[in-house]
Amino acid sequence: MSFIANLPLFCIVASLVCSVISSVLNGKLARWLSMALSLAVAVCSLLVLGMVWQNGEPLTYLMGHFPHPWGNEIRLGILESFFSFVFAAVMFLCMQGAKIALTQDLEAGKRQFYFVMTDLIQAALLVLAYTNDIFTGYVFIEICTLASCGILMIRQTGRAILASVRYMIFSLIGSGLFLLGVTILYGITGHLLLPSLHEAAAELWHTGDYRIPLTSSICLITVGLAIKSGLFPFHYWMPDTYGCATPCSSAILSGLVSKGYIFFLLKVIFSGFGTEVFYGSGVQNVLFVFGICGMIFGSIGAIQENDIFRMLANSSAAQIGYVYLGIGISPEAGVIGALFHILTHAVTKPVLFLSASRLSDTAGGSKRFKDLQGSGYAFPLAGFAFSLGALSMIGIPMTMGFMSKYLLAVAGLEATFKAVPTLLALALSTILNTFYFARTIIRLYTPGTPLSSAAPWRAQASFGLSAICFSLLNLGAGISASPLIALLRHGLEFFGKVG
Amino acid sequence: MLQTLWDSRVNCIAVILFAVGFATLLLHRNLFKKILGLNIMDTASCLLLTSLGYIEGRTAPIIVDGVTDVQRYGNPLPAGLVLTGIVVSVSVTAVMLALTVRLYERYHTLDLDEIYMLARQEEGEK
Amino acid sequence: MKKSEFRKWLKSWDAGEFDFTEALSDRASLPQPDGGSKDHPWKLEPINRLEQGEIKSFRKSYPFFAVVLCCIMIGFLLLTVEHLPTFGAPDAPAHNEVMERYVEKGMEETGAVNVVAGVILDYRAFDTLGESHVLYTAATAVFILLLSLKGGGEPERERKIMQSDPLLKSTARIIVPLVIVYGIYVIFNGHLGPGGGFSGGAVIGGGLILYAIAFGFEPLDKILNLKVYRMIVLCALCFYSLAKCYSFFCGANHLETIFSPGKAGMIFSAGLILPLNIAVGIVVACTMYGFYSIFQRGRI
Amino acid sequence: MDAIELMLLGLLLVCGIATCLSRNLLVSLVIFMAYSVVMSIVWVLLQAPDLAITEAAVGAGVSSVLLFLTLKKIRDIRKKVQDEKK
Repeated sequence: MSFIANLPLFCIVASLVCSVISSVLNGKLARWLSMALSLAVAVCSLLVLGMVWQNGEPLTYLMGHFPHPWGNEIRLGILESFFSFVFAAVMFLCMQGAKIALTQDLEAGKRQFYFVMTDLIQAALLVLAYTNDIFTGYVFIEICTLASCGILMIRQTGRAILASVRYMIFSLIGSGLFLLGVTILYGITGHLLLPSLHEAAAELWHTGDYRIPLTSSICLITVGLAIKSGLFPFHYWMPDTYGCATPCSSAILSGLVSKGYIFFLLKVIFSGFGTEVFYGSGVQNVLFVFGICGMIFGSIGAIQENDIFRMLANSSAAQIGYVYLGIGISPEAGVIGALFHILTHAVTKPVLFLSASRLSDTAGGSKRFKDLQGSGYAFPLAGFAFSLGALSMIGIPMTMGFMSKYLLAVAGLEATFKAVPTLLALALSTILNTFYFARTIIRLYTPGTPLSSAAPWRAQASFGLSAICFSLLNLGAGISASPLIALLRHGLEFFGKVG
Repeated sequence: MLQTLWDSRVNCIAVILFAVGFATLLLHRNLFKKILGLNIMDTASCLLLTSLGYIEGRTAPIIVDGVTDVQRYGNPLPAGLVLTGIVVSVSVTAVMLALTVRLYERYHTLDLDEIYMLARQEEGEK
Repeated sequence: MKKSEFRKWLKSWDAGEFDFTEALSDRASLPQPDGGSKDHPWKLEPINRLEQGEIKSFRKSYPFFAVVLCCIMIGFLLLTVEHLPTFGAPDAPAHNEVMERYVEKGMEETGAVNVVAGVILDYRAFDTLGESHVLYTAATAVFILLLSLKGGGEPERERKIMQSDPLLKSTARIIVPLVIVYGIYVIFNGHLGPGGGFSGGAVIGGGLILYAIAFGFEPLDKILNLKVYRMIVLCALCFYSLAKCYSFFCGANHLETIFSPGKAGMIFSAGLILPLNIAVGIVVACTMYGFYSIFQRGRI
Repeated sequence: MDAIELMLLGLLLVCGIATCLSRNLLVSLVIFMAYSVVMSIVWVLLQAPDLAITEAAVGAGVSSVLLFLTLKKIRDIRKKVQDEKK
């Protein structure tokens, strides 16, 4: 085994150790440490991706001395390493872009705690991507929940604390259901590691034993993770939460944390239950319906808002709907669409949040649309980044948003009964998206009188770097999407294979 | 059916408690009660997990006199998982309680609907 | 205490259930805690009457919703339970080759007599690594919320705690050492019998809390203040992560570790399990006491 | 053994439901502590002594102390506010 195979373990342990060390550093050092960590994790993940691609097959790495079904292990596959690369890179860019906002929003003596939390989120996302064990997944989901709550409430206004209470309640309901699902699954299969679960579940499905517990555990696990990632009927915490958190937290939460849960769900579906069992149980139809509802109701909610952050939050709920729509359509084309949309959203939503915060700074900190009038001129780069992100969310060609909608539509056409609802929902939600994003862009570029002049040079530089990176990624992947799609397709073939 | 349920009565109690805790967590408007509901929900799923590892007539998985006969001991894995579950539950409880104290300091009530209304009112005044 | 007085006392603990309208109109005269919105006293706007009505009607239907939801959940879960393997059956699917290996080879492979300790600290050590960081995350979150940076606290209240009941003091004088010794025993005995780092740590934490209740924080402040707490947690958790990283690294690359299982049944056996238990125990004890202290007075 | 088990399970159910239904917060907290203790005894019966120790120390001990402290803190805040109002 080459040395590179050890890197994921080192990344995970380094994130945990960094989080512990950060608590005794001061705010500035902790931020440097955290950013260096994200960068290092991104580089390591790329190396792992290269190695796995060359090997041509996924690799299991023992966490201890015992192989499955006895001991913990992690699995290095294409999708795993690619997504952990994306998560780490987006995390780095978020922290880079929100440098100034973070200094303003965080209380001086507690600044380092923010970076403790981001390091823990980094560790949890890595583990959710790599792990091969459903219970390890549960533990790190909890770390992720608590740490997300930590970065939400760090602002400590009444509203932020209320929002984090609501977030916690929904998350805890989700993890309670998830734990119950895992319990039932353990009761009928006796395994917790995904490869062994895969065999056991397939066997149970063929013999027909324990059909009801198996179905209900699939339901519970799926519903638990769907609640945590904010699928339609449970998205009510989103507007509040993203609306009053510091922009960096909103960006991390919407771009990464909810995506981490969805990625873990996909992992459980593909390497745990197996697509045959999951798509035979009928749960995907529920996801499909709720995905469509989420797309439409999220967009309608976004239209009603007059606060730019709450609008983006509602739009996030709609985007989560797209992802679940893809999962609901079919295990091949649909899931590729869903994965591509995860990438789109991870690249687009953070930059929307960050540039919205810069824009609202030029308007004297107000988040209302009417105060933001003309702020696109006051900070041209933020205006440009916001507009590009918005266009990508609408699905204009040459952006990633277009490609993900295209993939979802193609996947929908392949499925017999779901073709019409998919296309209708995509069309309707595109119209709604266009309505509220175009309204915002027009507002930004209507001449008005912004309260304060341009931001200081340093603020522009740190934000500009990350905004440009995000925009380039968005355009690059939108224009030449085929290598990315090939990577996802190849990775998905790996995903179900037992290494 | 009733006979089956009676035979696995520990499991039944566990799921009933889970449902009670779940309903309290989701619907009770008092934050403190919600936290109690959360704890009940967590311990209930722990109870279910433990009872799945129990085997009639066998002792706890602590090796006595070096006898490593499988027929003698219960299943050690659920106990290990439940230990983790308990830790998670106490951590979450502590965070929720800290949030509760802060909310009460700010709004002087524990009723979530009321707090929500107050927060909206406050925002409207700004 | 008379019955009515007891009722009144009990009522004073209750902060949840009072009349909604009354509470809101009460609040009109309350001073605001952060002083930020002093110019805007709380008042009932006419617009909010409607919402208030909504909430009231929801309140009436609340018990109904709760009962219906609860019944649906119970029905669904009971159906599942009916099809689960019967309670206590030895041939249930959960009791498979995994369990056999744990029981038969566990002592030999991990050196722990208590198979549960072997499972959580050796076979499935990655879970437990996460578990200890869950507690750390929670502690950090509580710090963010309740740690007051001004220091100070409330000296008056602390003095009041000092003059606690003599009965409590003399009881604590006897019980606290016993509790702490028992906690240490549970930690050190984790691989030999029931117990382990977490439970032992919680017992010690409980003992420290009892001590603080009886004798006040001052004697403990000299030993365990924020700085010491941070260093302890830093050292213990880093030791934990790095030791486990080393062990995982050796396991995955099929190298020999320097930690051998040793002779099962001895105190100093079972390789890494004992040191890890001690590290977890220290972290848990300090964190539990830290929670108490920070809830009580906003600092450690 | 069977009788004890039944009694404990019944008690567990009653305590669990009463915690959620009782109107007074202090009362429900005390019932919750009883629930935790009963749960730890049930775990002894289920041959899981590790869990019993942990639940007794954490559920009935530290967790309940924290819950109790929260109630106390809330009462203090309320008293302070009432005093200021006078």
